Amino acid sequence: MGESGVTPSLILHEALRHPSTIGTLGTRQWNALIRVARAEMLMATLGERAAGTDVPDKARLLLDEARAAARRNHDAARFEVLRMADALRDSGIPVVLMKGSAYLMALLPPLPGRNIGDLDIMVPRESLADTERALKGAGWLSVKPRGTYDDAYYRQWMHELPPLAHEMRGGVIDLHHTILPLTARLTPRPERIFEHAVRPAALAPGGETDALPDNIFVMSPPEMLLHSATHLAYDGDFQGGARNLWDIDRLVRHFAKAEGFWDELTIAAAAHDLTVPLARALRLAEALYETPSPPSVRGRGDIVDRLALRKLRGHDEYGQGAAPGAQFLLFLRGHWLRMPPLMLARHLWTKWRARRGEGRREAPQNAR
Amino acid sequence: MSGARYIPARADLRVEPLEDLTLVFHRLSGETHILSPEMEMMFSHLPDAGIHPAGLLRTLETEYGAVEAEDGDALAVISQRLEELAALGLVIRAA
Amino acid sequence: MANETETPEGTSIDAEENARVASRRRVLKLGAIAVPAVATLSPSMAMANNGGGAAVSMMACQVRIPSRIDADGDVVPDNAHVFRQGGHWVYKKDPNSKQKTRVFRVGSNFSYSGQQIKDATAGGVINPPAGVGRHKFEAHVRYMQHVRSGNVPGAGLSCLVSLTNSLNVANI
Amino acid sequence: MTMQHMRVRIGPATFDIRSPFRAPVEAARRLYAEYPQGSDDEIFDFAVAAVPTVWWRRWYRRSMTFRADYMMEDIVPIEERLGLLGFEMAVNMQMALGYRRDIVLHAASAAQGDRAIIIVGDSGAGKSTLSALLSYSAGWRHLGDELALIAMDDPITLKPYPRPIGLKNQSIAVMRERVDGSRFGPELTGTMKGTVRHLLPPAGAIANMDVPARPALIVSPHFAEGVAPRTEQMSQSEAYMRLSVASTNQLQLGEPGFDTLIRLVREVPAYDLHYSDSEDALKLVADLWAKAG
Repeated sequence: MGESGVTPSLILHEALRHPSTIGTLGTRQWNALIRVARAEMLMATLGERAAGTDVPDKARLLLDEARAAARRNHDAARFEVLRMADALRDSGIPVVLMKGSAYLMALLPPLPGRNIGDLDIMVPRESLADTERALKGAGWLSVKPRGTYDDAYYRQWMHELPPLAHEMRGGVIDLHHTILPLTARLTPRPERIFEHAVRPAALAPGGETDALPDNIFVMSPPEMLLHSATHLAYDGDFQGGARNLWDIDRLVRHFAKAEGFWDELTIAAAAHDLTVPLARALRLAEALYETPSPPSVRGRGDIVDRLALRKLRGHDEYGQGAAPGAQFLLFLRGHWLRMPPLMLARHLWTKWRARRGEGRREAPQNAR
Repeated sequence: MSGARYIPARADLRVEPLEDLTLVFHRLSGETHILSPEMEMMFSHLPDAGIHPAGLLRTLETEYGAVEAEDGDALAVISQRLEELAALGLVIRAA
Repeated sequence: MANETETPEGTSIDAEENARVASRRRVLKLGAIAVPAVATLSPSMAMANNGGGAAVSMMACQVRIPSRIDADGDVVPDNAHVFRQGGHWVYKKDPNSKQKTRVFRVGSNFSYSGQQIKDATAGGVINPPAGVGRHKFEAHVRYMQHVRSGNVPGAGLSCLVSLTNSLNVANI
Repeated sequence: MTMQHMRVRIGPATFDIRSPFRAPVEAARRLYAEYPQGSDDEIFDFAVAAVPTVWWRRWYRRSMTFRADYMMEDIVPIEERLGLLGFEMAVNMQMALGYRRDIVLHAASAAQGDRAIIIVGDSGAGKSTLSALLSYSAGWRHLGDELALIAMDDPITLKPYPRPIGLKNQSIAVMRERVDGSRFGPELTGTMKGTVRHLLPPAGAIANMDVPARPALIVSPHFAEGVAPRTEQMSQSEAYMRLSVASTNQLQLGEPGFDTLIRLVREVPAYDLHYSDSEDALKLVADLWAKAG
């Protein structure tokens, strides 16, 4: 890899952008590509992108293995959405599917190969208690974080409740009422998201999706993109950034086909006070995947972009991060963005103490 | 609760009776359910068009002569069992 | 679970079988409402378990305890002479020995739910469910450990598996 | 950082093993000397690395942790002298978590001709010992002591995964009486499972590691002091549950995984074995094997 100056991360970004190029990779580059793709949770996505490309047999085996796993994951995620929708069917509460589950139910382009984890949903803040009650009536339980600090912290400061896990299946729902923590200095307007929400079938190519009750929605295209961008730019340290930027790339290329999309996006970004994170996400997506966007929306690069790119491109041939300095600065930045300084100090102190205590209790028997 | 009609989700399921118990694989969730003989018997008597708990009780009474519950009301047990199946996605509850 | 002698075995019962069953005019006896009748093997729980094997949902799990269990967790034979001594029920387990073994008695339909057992053995410490004495519960855990390794037939099948982990931590 | 580095293939999977610590990689090289060594010109399945817990731990009070393709965050740091054990653990974890081409079963297995026995059971139930005895005292071909790979084909086949056998505590002496010392790895004391020593399978098992076998018998050993030897047949649904729960990935393989296990428990009889002595265990297996025809 050293010979061409192409880092393993760049091989991955290039492979996703132009899958036909992987036909020319040497064995050593293949090994590096597989490691980085696994580390970035993009192995199955790569498998879907490279479906028609001629690749070595062993590579095909490993890519197909990942694709099959992602398809199973999609079935299971769809089941969780349907169970949740069933539990909230009679409540009349508008429910907005977020991230992976929205791409899944509206069959949007980030979906193929994308791993879908917990089920993230958003309801109006005043309906949180009713939603929680309805889900608990249908078998979901509050996952009690250890100690009261965490529970209180979630409820007071975060943009979601403590996670709910289903008692039988273990599937987890994260219940949100806005798209950023209340403590963050930006204040998006959740009510606007509910006003503009659309039915999943309205976005799906061909309009064919699972039958969902009338109260299940996804965000409008501009707001779905804004949420993804905010998530990337605000979720701490750009961990998993290659995957999140891939989502953004796919959404942009798909939504921008519609007349007037960039204008709508600009208006929505201003209304939610999210112009800055949107611009950053578009700049980084352009750097990684050549994602097209108007320069006026994208704005100018800064030091955070450079740190983020160092991290996003810094995986070695075993998929390990190789930019510890950038990593630490980004970690601090992530917490700084989300919390006022005094609270941040309190939070880190409490976390640290809890972790130390746990470490002491668990060390001798942690023999898994 | 006994007003609801329950429709078996047979198209989503693969039912495999073993010598002793019956296993049901649910394609969407990937879950494998192991039905007790009592549950299997109720499930296999659900018509494809669906049925109310009271209707299922009548079907079973026709077949067995009498249906009793260990702790009281047979209709309550049947309703409860159908709800268990609905919670797992093995039957669909229709209004 | 329904009593096996009173329920049909197969899944599909054809007309002939129907007629045969109906002609016997058996009474179909359903199990107690509180005892779940499905055990579930779930992939998401397997994942949460981090690859260390699947978990069976604890809610759908019931172990019935025989009415007479001795302190070693063995079933007391029906013909054993059980008598009171020093405030306890005891019997001579080995007829050739003078040693007496304590016997714990429960009603005919006594069972534990998987959740009860899990709660009672959390953290590797025995903490009996309400209403069950410590020695009695320990005897029952020993019994369940035998069941698990196949020494005693006839307990709830679903529990054999789901209990494995809970009982492992109970150092009895 | 200069890395020590090796590649080894075990059954269908090739592992890339590396570390800045010299000793554990050299120990792995010695242990795996008879196995096919992967070449640099080959796409491998999983990478596993032993790295210092903190950078200065490379030199002072050496301890290591592990990085790999699939989640290794929870592994507690290991002293340098136990590094070989860490590699073994990390390699198994990759198969358990990342390998999806076959059903991965936490089980031992062995074959006579093209027919195989699957040995399932909890850790400590006697799987490894029984499989070591079968291959060294009863002439069976060793297929694996820890993970069995069940191909989701028709007919169902078992793919060998003949890793070195991880013997623990008393079973080390049991096998040491029967097998020449040259086939043993170093004695690792004070591990979380007591003393561990690896025993290389007979050379034939390694040479034939690409030859599959068809499952013909499933047993679950239960070693206990003072019990009379006996066997008890499992019902099909019980066998299904035992296998499903012993699998690290079957539930995630969807309908093909379900289908394969259902066929397996319908076609292949399963038994619990109770014994207090290894000769009894071998006799019980021989009887069941004769019966399984």
